[in-house]
Amino acid sequence: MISIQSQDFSLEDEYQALRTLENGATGAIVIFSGLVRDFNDNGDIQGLFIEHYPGMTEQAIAQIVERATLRWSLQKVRVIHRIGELKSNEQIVFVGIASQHRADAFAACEFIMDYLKNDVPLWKKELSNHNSQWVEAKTSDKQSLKRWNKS
Amino acid sequence: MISIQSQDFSLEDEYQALRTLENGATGAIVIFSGLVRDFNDNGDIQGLFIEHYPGMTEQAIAQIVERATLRWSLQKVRVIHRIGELKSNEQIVFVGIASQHRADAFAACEFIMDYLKNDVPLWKKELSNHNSQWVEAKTSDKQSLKRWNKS
Amino acid sequence: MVKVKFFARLREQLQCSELEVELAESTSIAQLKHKLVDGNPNWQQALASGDLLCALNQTLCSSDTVLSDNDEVAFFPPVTGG
Amino acid sequence: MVKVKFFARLREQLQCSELEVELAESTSIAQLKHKLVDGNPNWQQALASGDLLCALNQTLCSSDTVLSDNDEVAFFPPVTGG
Repeated sequence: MISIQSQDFSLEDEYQALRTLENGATGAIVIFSGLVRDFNDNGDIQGLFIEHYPGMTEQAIAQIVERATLRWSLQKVRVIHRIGELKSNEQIVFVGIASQHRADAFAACEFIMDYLKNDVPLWKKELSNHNSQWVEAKTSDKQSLKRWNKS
Repeated sequence: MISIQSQDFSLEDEYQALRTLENGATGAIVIFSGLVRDFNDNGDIQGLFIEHYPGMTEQAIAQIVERATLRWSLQKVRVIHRIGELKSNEQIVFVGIASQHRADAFAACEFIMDYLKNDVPLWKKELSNHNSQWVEAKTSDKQSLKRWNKS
Repeated sequence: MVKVKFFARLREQLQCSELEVELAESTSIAQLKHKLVDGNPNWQQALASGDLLCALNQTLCSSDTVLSDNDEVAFFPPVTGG
Repeated sequence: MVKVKFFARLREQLQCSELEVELAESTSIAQLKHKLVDGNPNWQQALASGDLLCALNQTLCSSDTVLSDNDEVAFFPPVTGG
Protein backbone atom coordinates (compact mmCIF):
# COMPACT_ATOMS: atom_id res chain seq x y z
CA MET A 1 0.00 0.00 0.00
CA ILE A 2 1.40 3.35 -1.04
CA SER A 3 0.57 6.80 0.34
CA ILE A 4 1.77 10.22 -0.77
CA GLN A 5 0.64 12.68 1.85
CA SER A 6 1.41 15.99 3.50
CA GLN A 7 0.35 14.89 6.99
CA ASP A 8 2.68 13.06 9.34
CA PHE A 9 2.33 9.31 10.03
CA SER A 10 2.62 7.13 13.10
CA LEU A 11 5.42 4.60 12.81
CA GLU A 12 3.78 2.60 15.60
CA ASP A 13 0.48 2.31 13.72
CA GLU A 14 2.29 1.25 10.56
CA TYR A 15 4.33 -1.31 12.47
CA GLN A 16 1.27 -2.82 14.12
CA ALA A 17 -0.46 -3.04 10.72
CA LEU A 18 2.55 -4.93 9.33
CA ARG A 19 2.37 -7.35 12.29
CA THR A 20 -1.28 -8.31 11.98
CA LEU A 21 -1.09 -11.17 9.55
CA GLU A 22 -3.70 -13.89 9.85
CA ASN A 23 -1.58 -16.59 11.48
CA GLY A 24 1.65 -15.17 12.82
CA ALA A 25 3.75 -16.50 9.96
CA THR A 26 5.70 -13.23 9.88
CA GLY A 27 9.17 -13.71 11.32
CA ALA A 28 10.80 -10.45 10.31
CA ILE A 29 9.83 -6.83 9.97
CA VAL A 30 12.29 -4.29 8.59
CA ILE A 31 11.46 -0.61 8.70
CA PHE A 32 13.22 2.35 7.17
CA SER A 33 12.37 5.82 8.39
CA GLY A 34 13.91 8.87 6.72
CA LEU A 35 14.14 12.10 8.67
CA VAL A 36 14.84 15.73 7.75
CA ARG A 37 18.44 16.49 8.66
CA ASP A 38 18.97 20.03 9.89
CA PHE A 39 22.24 20.69 8.16
CA ASN A 40 23.80 19.98 4.82
CA ASP A 41 27.08 20.72 3.17
CA ASN A 42 26.13 24.37 2.64
CA GLY A 43 25.14 25.29 6.18
CA ASP A 44 22.09 25.13 8.40
CA ILE A 45 18.69 24.67 6.84
CA GLN A 46 15.30 25.47 8.34
CA GLY A 47 13.47 22.62 6.70
CA LEU A 48 12.49 21.13 3.39
CA PHE A 49 9.85 21.59 0.75
CA ILE A 50 9.06 18.44 -1.22
CA GLU A 51 7.52 18.74 -4.66
CA HIS A 52 6.23 15.75 -6.60
CA TYR A 53 4.50 14.73 -9.81
CA PRO A 54 0.99 13.73 -8.70
CA GLY A 55 -0.06 10.45 -10.24
CA MET A 56 3.35 9.46 -11.52
CA THR A 57 4.81 9.37 -8.00
CA GLU A 58 2.35 6.70 -6.84
CA GLN A 59 2.75 4.78 -10.09
CA ALA A 60 6.56 4.83 -9.97
CA ILE A 61 6.59 3.57 -6.39
CA ALA A 62 4.06 0.85 -7.23
CA GLN A 63 6.36 -0.40 -10.01
CA ILE A 64 9.31 -0.59 -7.62
CA VAL A 65 7.23 -2.43 -5.02
CA GLU A 66 6.05 -4.87 -7.67
CA ARG A 67 9.62 -5.62 -8.72
CA ALA A 68 10.58 -6.22 -5.07
CA THR A 69 7.59 -8.53 -4.63
CA LEU A 70 8.63 -10.60 -7.64
CA ARG A 71 12.22 -10.82 -6.47
CA TRP A 72 11.79 -11.64 -2.77
CA SER A 73 9.27 -13.50 -0.66
CA LEU A 74 7.32 -10.70 1.04
CA GLN A 75 4.08 -10.68 3.02
CA LYS A 76 3.32 -6.97 3.30
CA VAL A 77 4.90 -3.84 1.90
CA ARG A 78 4.04 -0.33 3.02
CA VAL A 79 5.46 2.90 1.59
CA ILE A 80 4.63 6.42 2.73
CA HIS A 81 6.24 9.55 1.33
CA ARG A 82 5.44 12.99 2.57
CA ILE A 83 5.20 16.09 0.41
CA GLY A 84 5.06 19.82 1.10
CA GLU A 85 6.87 21.66 3.86
CA LEU A 86 8.71 19.67 6.53
CA LYS A 87 10.70 20.83 9.54
CA SER A 88 13.99 19.56 10.88
CA ASN A 89 13.79 16.01 12.32
CA GLU A 90 10.34 15.37 10.82
CA GLN A 91 9.61 12.05 9.14
CA ILE A 92 9.88 12.14 5.32
CA VAL A 93 9.59 8.55 4.21
CA PHE A 94 8.57 5.17 5.60
CA VAL A 95 9.23 1.78 4.04
CA GLY A 96 8.06 -1.25 6.01
CA ILE A 97 8.38 -4.89 4.99
CA ALA A 98 6.92 -8.00 6.63
CA SER A 99 8.40 -11.34 5.59
CA GLN A 100 8.97 -14.82 6.89
CA HIS A 101 12.73 -14.33 6.72
CA ARG A 102 14.95 -11.41 7.57
CA ALA A 103 17.19 -11.54 4.51
CA ASP A 104 14.22 -10.95 2.20
CA ALA A 105 12.89 -8.14 4.39
CA PHE A 106 16.25 -6.35 4.53
CA ALA A 107 16.92 -6.69 0.81
CA ALA A 108 13.45 -5.55 -0.27
CA CYS A 109 13.48 -2.54 2.08
CA GLU A 110 16.86 -1.32 0.85
CA PHE A 111 15.97 -2.06 -2.80
CA ILE A 112 12.80 0.04 -2.55
CA MET A 113 14.69 2.93 -0.94
CA ASP A 114 17.49 2.76 -3.52
CA TYR A 115 15.07 2.90 -6.46
CA LEU A 116 12.86 5.47 -4.78
CA LYS A 117 15.92 7.73 -4.63
CA ASN A 118 16.48 7.41 -8.38
CA ASP A 119 13.21 6.73 -10.21
CA VAL A 120 10.41 8.46 -8.30
CA PRO A 121 9.52 12.06 -9.22
CA LEU A 122 10.06 13.76 -5.87
CA TRP A 123 12.29 16.79 -5.38
CA LYS A 124 13.60 18.37 -2.19
CA LYS A 125 14.18 22.09 -1.78
CA GLU A 126 16.16 23.15 1.26
CA LEU A 127 14.65 26.16 2.96
CA SER A 128 17.01 28.57 4.66
CA ASN A 129 16.90 32.17 5.79
CA HIS A 130 19.50 33.16 3.23
CA ASN A 131 18.49 31.41 0.06
CA SER A 132 16.42 28.32 -0.52
CA GLN A 133 17.73 25.90 -3.07
CA TRP A 134 16.93 22.64 -4.79
CA VAL A 135 18.90 19.67 -3.54
CA GLU A 136 21.31 18.23 -6.10
CA ALA A 137 20.98 14.52 -6.89
CA LYS A 138 23.84 12.48 -5.42
CA THR A 139 25.95 10.22 -7.56
CA SER A 140 26.08 7.85 -4.56
CA ASP A 141 22.37 7.23 -5.04
CA LYS A 142 23.01 6.15 -8.61
CA GLN A 143 25.90 3.97 -7.44
CA SER A 144 23.72 2.13 -4.96
CA LEU A 145 21.56 0.73 -7.76
CA LYS A 146 24.46 -1.27 -9.14
CA ARG A 147 24.35 -3.98 -6.51
CA TRP A 148 20.82 -4.96 -7.57
CA ASN A 149 21.97 -5.90 -11.05
CA LYS A 150 24.68 -8.25 -9.85
CA SER A 151 22.67 -11.31 -8.93
CA MET B 1 22.51 0.13 24.63
CA ILE B 2 21.79 -3.57 25.04
CA SER B 3 18.95 -5.18 26.99
CA ILE B 4 18.26 -8.85 27.65
CA GLN B 5 14.83 -9.06 29.21
CA SER B 6 11.77 -11.24 29.63
CA GLN B 7 9.26 -8.38 29.40
CA ASP B 8 7.99 -7.06 26.09
CA PHE B 9 9.16 -3.74 24.63
CA SER B 10 7.50 -0.87 22.80
CA LEU B 11 8.87 -0.39 19.30
CA GLU B 12 7.45 3.13 19.32
CA ASP B 13 9.36 4.10 22.47
CA GLU B 14 12.57 2.67 21.04
CA TYR B 15 12.04 4.49 17.75
CA GLN B 16 11.43 7.82 19.46
CA ALA B 17 14.59 7.33 21.55
CA LEU B 18 16.59 6.73 18.36
CA ARG B 19 15.16 9.95 16.89
CA THR B 20 16.05 12.28 19.73
CA LEU B 21 19.53 13.31 18.78
CA GLU B 22 20.74 16.73 19.81
CA ASN B 23 20.45 18.50 16.48
CA GLY B 24 18.46 16.47 13.99
CA ALA B 25 21.54 15.25 12.17
CA THR B 26 19.96 11.80 11.87
CA GLY B 27 18.77 11.14 8.35
CA ALA B 28 18.04 7.43 8.52
CA ILE B 29 16.64 4.97 11.03
CA VAL B 30 16.56 1.27 10.24
CA ILE B 31 14.72 -1.09 12.55
CA PHE B 32 14.59 -4.85 12.59
CA SER B 33 11.90 -6.57 14.62
CA GLY B 34 11.87 -10.36 14.92
CA LEU B 35 8.59 -12.09 15.76
CA VAL B 36 7.65 -15.58 16.91
CA ARG B 37 6.33 -17.49 13.91
CA ASP B 38 3.55 -19.90 14.74
CA PHE B 39 4.64 -22.71 12.52
CA ASN B 40 7.84 -24.37 11.51
CA ASP B 41 8.84 -27.23 9.25
CA ASN B 42 7.59 -29.81 11.75
CA GLY B 43 4.09 -28.48 12.33
CA ASP B 44 2.33 -25.97 14.54
CA ILE B 45 4.04 -24.67 17.64
CA GLN B 46 2.48 -22.99 20.68
CA GLY B 47 5.35 -20.65 21.33
CA LEU B 48 9.01 -20.49 22.19
CA PHE B 49 11.19 -20.74 25.23
CA ILE B 50 14.46 -18.81 24.94
CA GLU B 51 17.42 -19.80 27.10
CA HIS B 52 20.59 -17.73 27.30
CA TYR B 53 23.97 -17.54 29.02
CA PRO B 54 23.60 -14.62 31.43
CA GLY B 55 26.56 -12.28 31.24
CA MET B 56 28.02 -13.70 28.05
CA THR B 57 24.91 -12.80 26.05
CA GLU B 58 25.26 -9.10 26.80
CA GLN B 59 29.02 -9.21 26.25
CA ALA B 60 28.74 -11.02 22.91
CA ILE B 61 26.17 -8.52 21.62
CA ALA B 62 28.31 -5.62 22.83
CA GLN B 63 31.26 -6.95 20.83
CA ILE B 64 29.14 -7.19 17.67
CA VAL B 65 27.81 -3.66 18.19
CA GLU B 66 31.36 -2.40 18.68
CA ARG B 67 32.49 -3.99 15.42
CA ALA B 68 29.54 -2.41 13.61
CA THR B 69 30.37 0.97 15.13
CA LEU B 70 33.96 0.75 13.91
CA ARG B 71 32.89 -0.29 10.41
CA TRP B 72 30.05 2.16 9.71
CA SER B 73 29.19 5.70 10.71
CA LEU B 74 26.44 5.24 13.31
CA GLN B 75 24.81 7.61 15.77
CA LYS B 76 22.82 5.29 17.99
CA VAL B 77 22.49 1.53 18.25
CA ARG B 78 19.87 -0.24 20.34
CA VAL B 79 19.55 -4.00 20.76
CA ILE B 80 16.88 -5.80 22.79
CA HIS B 81 16.56 -9.58 23.01
CA ARG B 82 13.85 -11.28 24.98
CA ILE B 83 14.30 -14.48 26.99
CA GLY B 84 11.91 -16.96 28.59
CA GLU B 85 8.55 -18.02 27.26
CA LEU B 86 7.07 -16.21 24.24
CA LYS B 87 3.79 -16.75 22.43
CA SER B 88 3.10 -16.73 18.70
CA ASN B 89 3.52 -13.31 17.06
CA GLU B 90 5.29 -11.82 20.12
CA GLN B 91 8.38 -9.69 19.61
CA ILE B 92 11.68 -11.56 20.16
CA VAL B 93 14.38 -9.16 19.09
CA PHE B 94 14.81 -5.48 18.22
CA VAL B 95 17.77 -3.88 16.47
CA GLY B 96 17.54 -0.16 15.79
CA ILE B 97 20.15 2.02 14.12
CA ALA B 98 20.25 5.80 13.72
CA SER B 99 22.71 7.19 11.19
CA GLN B 100 23.21 10.15 8.90
CA HIS B 101 22.98 7.88 5.85
CA ARG B 102 20.73 4.98 5.00
CA ALA B 103 23.41 2.67 3.58
CA ASP B 104 25.26 2.64 6.91
CA ALA B 105 22.06 2.08 8.87
CA PHE B 106 20.94 -0.83 6.68
CA ALA B 107 24.35 -2.50 6.67
CA ALA B 108 24.88 -2.20 10.43
CA CYS B 109 21.40 -3.47 11.25
CA GLU B 110 21.75 -6.54 9.07
CA PHE B 111 25.35 -7.15 10.24
CA ILE B 112 24.25 -7.14 13.88
CA MET B 113 21.37 -9.54 13.16
CA ASP B 114 23.62 -11.88 11.15
CA TYR B 115 26.24 -12.10 13.92
CA LEU B 116 23.61 -12.28 16.65
CA LYS B 117 22.28 -15.40 14.92
CA ASN B 118 25.72 -17.05 15.03
CA ASP B 119 27.77 -15.77 17.94
CA VAL B 120 25.39 -14.91 20.79
CA PRO B 121 24.52 -17.64 23.33
CA LEU B 122 20.75 -17.74 22.94
CA TRP B 123 18.78 -20.90 22.19
CA LYS B 124 15.16 -21.36 21.12
CA LYS B 125 13.00 -24.29 22.16
CA GLU B 126 9.75 -24.71 20.27
CA LEU B 127 6.90 -25.54 22.59
CA SER B 128 4.16 -27.76 21.20
CA ASN B 129 1.43 -29.97 22.63
CA HIS B 130 3.12 -33.09 21.30
CA ASN B 131 6.78 -32.63 22.09
CA SER B 132 8.85 -29.55 22.64
CA GLN B 133 12.20 -29.46 20.96
CA TRP B 134 15.28 -27.33 20.57
CA VAL B 135 15.53 -25.46 17.30
CA GLU B 136 18.37 -26.63 15.07
CA ALA B 137 20.84 -24.00 13.89
CA LYS B 138 20.39 -23.16 10.21
CA THR B 139 23.27 -23.39 7.78
CA SER B 140 21.77 -20.35 6.03
CA ASP B 141 22.64 -18.29 9.12
CA LYS B 142 26.27 -19.33 8.81
CA GLN B 143 26.18 -18.54 5.08
CA SER B 144 24.94 -15.02 5.69
CA LEU B 145 28.16 -14.13 7.54
CA LYS B 146 30.21 -14.59 4.38
CA ARG B 147 29.20 -11.35 2.77
CA TRP B 148 30.72 -9.34 5.65
CA ASN B 149 34.19 -10.69 4.93
CA LYS B 150 34.14 -9.72 1.27
CA SER B 151 34.89 -6.04 1.47
CA MET C 1 -1.98 18.13 -29.02
CA VAL C 2 0.23 16.97 -26.12
CA LYS C 3 0.32 18.23 -22.55
CA VAL C 4 3.80 19.19 -21.31
CA LYS C 5 4.71 19.49 -17.62
CA PHE C 6 7.80 20.84 -15.87
CA PHE C 7 8.82 20.20 -12.27
CA ALA C 8 11.05 21.49 -9.49
CA ARG C 9 14.10 23.58 -10.52
CA LEU C 10 13.18 23.32 -14.19
CA ARG C 11 9.66 24.60 -13.49
CA GLU C 12 11.18 27.60 -11.69
CA GLN C 13 13.76 28.24 -14.42
CA LEU C 14 11.11 28.21 -17.15
CA GLN C 15 8.53 29.93 -14.96
CA CYS C 16 6.03 27.48 -16.36
CA SER C 17 4.50 24.35 -14.89
CA GLU C 18 2.33 23.18 -17.75
CA LEU C 19 1.46 23.98 -21.36
CA GLU C 20 -0.16 22.39 -24.38
CA VAL C 21 1.61 21.96 -27.70
CA GLU C 22 0.27 21.12 -31.16
CA LEU C 23 2.58 18.57 -32.80
CA ALA C 24 3.05 17.06 -36.21
CA GLU C 25 2.70 13.28 -36.41
CA SER C 26 5.69 11.13 -35.37
CA THR C 27 7.30 13.86 -33.33
CA SER C 28 9.85 12.55 -30.82
CA ILE C 29 10.42 13.98 -27.36
CA ALA C 30 13.77 15.39 -28.55
CA GLN C 31 11.95 17.17 -31.38
CA LEU C 32 9.34 18.46 -28.95
CA LYS C 33 12.17 20.02 -26.93
CA HIS C 34 13.44 21.84 -30.02
CA LYS C 35 9.94 23.11 -30.74
CA LEU C 36 9.65 24.39 -27.16
CA VAL C 37 12.95 26.28 -27.51
CA ASP C 38 11.87 27.68 -30.88
CA GLY C 39 8.79 29.13 -29.22
CA ASN C 40 10.66 30.32 -26.10
CA PRO C 41 14.32 31.07 -26.93
CA ASN C 42 15.10 31.95 -23.30
CA TRP C 43 14.31 28.30 -22.35
CA GLN C 44 17.27 27.05 -24.36
CA GLN C 45 19.80 26.71 -21.56
CA ALA C 46 17.50 25.06 -19.05
CA LEU C 47 16.08 22.59 -21.54
CA ALA C 48 19.53 21.74 -22.94
CA SER C 49 20.74 20.50 -19.54
CA GLY C 50 22.11 16.99 -20.10
CA ASP C 51 20.78 15.52 -16.87
CA LEU C 52 17.08 16.28 -17.48
CA LEU C 53 14.77 13.28 -17.27
CA CYS C 54 11.57 12.84 -19.22
CA ALA C 55 8.43 10.83 -18.70
CA LEU C 56 5.74 9.84 -21.16
CA ASN C 57 2.31 9.32 -19.63
CA GLN C 58 3.89 9.17 -16.18
CA THR C 59 6.55 6.58 -16.99
CA LEU C 60 10.24 7.41 -17.40
CA CYS C 61 11.31 7.19 -21.03
CA SER C 62 14.14 8.13 -23.39
CA SER C 63 14.10 11.26 -25.54
CA ASP C 64 13.78 9.34 -28.81
CA THR C 65 10.32 8.13 -27.79
CA VAL C 66 7.70 9.15 -30.37
CA LEU C 67 4.60 10.99 -29.19
CA SER C 68 0.92 10.48 -29.98
CA ASP C 69 -2.03 12.80 -29.68
CA ASN C 70 -3.18 13.42 -26.09
CA ASP C 71 0.08 12.21 -24.57
CA GLU C 72 1.33 13.74 -21.34
CA VAL C 73 5.04 14.54 -21.42
CA ALA C 74 7.04 15.73 -18.41
CA PHE C 75 10.55 17.14 -18.09
CA PHE C 76 12.30 17.33 -14.75
CA PRO C 77 15.72 17.32 -13.04
CA PRO C 78 17.16 14.16 -11.41
CA VAL C 79 14.94 13.20 -8.49
CA THR C 80 15.91 13.77 -4.85
CA GLY C 81 13.16 12.20 -2.76
CA GLY C 82 13.47 9.68 0.05
CA MET D 1 39.51 -25.38 39.94
CA VAL D 2 37.41 -24.29 36.94
CA LYS D 3 33.68 -23.76 36.73
CA VAL D 4 31.99 -25.62 33.84
CA LYS D 5 28.56 -24.68 32.45
CA PHE D 6 26.25 -26.40 29.98
CA PHE D 7 23.35 -24.85 28.10
CA ALA D 8 20.19 -25.69 26.14
CA ARG D 9 19.99 -29.18 24.59
CA LEU D 10 23.39 -30.14 26.00
CA ARG D 11 22.30 -29.14 29.51
CA GLU D 12 19.24 -31.39 29.15
CA GLN D 13 21.22 -34.29 27.70
CA LEU D 14 23.75 -34.19 30.55
CA GLN D 15 21.09 -33.31 33.13
CA CYS D 16 23.61 -30.85 34.51
CA SER D 17 23.86 -27.10 34.22
CA GLU D 18 27.04 -26.41 36.18
CA LEU D 19 29.84 -28.18 38.00
CA GLU D 20 33.34 -27.49 39.29
CA VAL D 21 36.38 -29.46 38.23
CA GLU D 22 39.86 -29.68 39.68
CA LEU D 23 42.44 -29.55 36.88
CA ALA D 24 46.15 -30.10 36.48
CA GLU D 25 48.13 -27.13 35.20
CA SER D 26 48.10 -26.48 31.42
CA THR D 27 44.94 -28.45 30.79
CA SER D 28 43.24 -27.56 27.49
CA ILE D 29 39.49 -27.41 26.92
CA ALA D 30 39.73 -30.61 24.83
CA GLN D 31 41.47 -32.33 27.76
CA LEU D 32 38.81 -31.02 30.15
CA LYS D 33 36.17 -32.67 27.93
CA HIS D 34 37.99 -36.02 28.25
CA LYS D 35 38.14 -35.64 31.99
CA LEU D 36 34.41 -34.92 32.11
CA VAL D 37 33.69 -38.07 30.11
CA ASP D 38 36.03 -40.12 32.36
CA GLY D 39 34.00 -39.03 35.37
CA ASN D 40 30.61 -39.45 33.61
CA PRO D 41 30.86 -42.15 30.91
CA ASN D 42 27.21 -41.59 29.88
CA TRP D 43 28.14 -38.04 28.81
CA GLN D 44 30.39 -39.39 26.08
CA GLN D 45 28.00 -39.14 23.17
CA ALA D 46 26.64 -35.67 23.96
CA LEU D 47 30.09 -34.18 24.60
CA ALA D 48 31.57 -35.79 21.47
CA SER D 49 29.14 -33.95 19.21
CA GLY D 50 31.22 -32.16 16.60
CA ASP D 51 29.13 -29.02 16.47
CA LEU D 52 29.46 -28.07 20.17
CA LEU D 53 30.79 -24.60 20.83
CA CYS D 54 32.85 -23.57 23.83
CA ALA D 55 33.47 -20.30 25.62
CA LEU D 56 36.22 -19.34 28.04
CA ASN D 57 35.25 -16.64 30.51
CA GLN D 58 32.24 -15.77 28.38
CA THR D 59 34.07 -15.43 25.07
CA LEU D 60 33.87 -18.00 22.26
CA CYS D 61 37.15 -19.93 21.94
CA SER D 62 38.66 -23.02 20.33
CA SER D 63 39.03 -26.32 22.16
CA ASP D 64 42.84 -26.14 22.24
CA THR D 65 42.67 -23.12 24.55
CA VAL D 66 44.56 -23.76 27.79
CA LEU D 67 42.76 -23.16 31.11
CA SER D 68 43.85 -21.36 34.25
CA ASP D 69 42.62 -21.59 37.80
CA ASN D 70 39.20 -19.95 38.37
CA ASP D 71 38.32 -19.92 34.68
CA GLU D 72 34.70 -20.29 33.63
CA VAL D 73 34.23 -22.70 30.73
CA ALA D 74 30.94 -23.26 28.92
CA PHE D 75 29.86 -25.87 26.39
CA PHE D 76 26.75 -25.40 24.27
CA PRO D 77 25.13 -26.29 20.93
CA PRO D 78 25.14 -23.86 17.99
CA VAL D 79 23.12 -20.80 18.94
CA THR D 80 19.62 -20.11 17.62
CA GLY D 81 18.62 -16.68 18.93
CA GLY D 82 17.39 -13.72 17.01
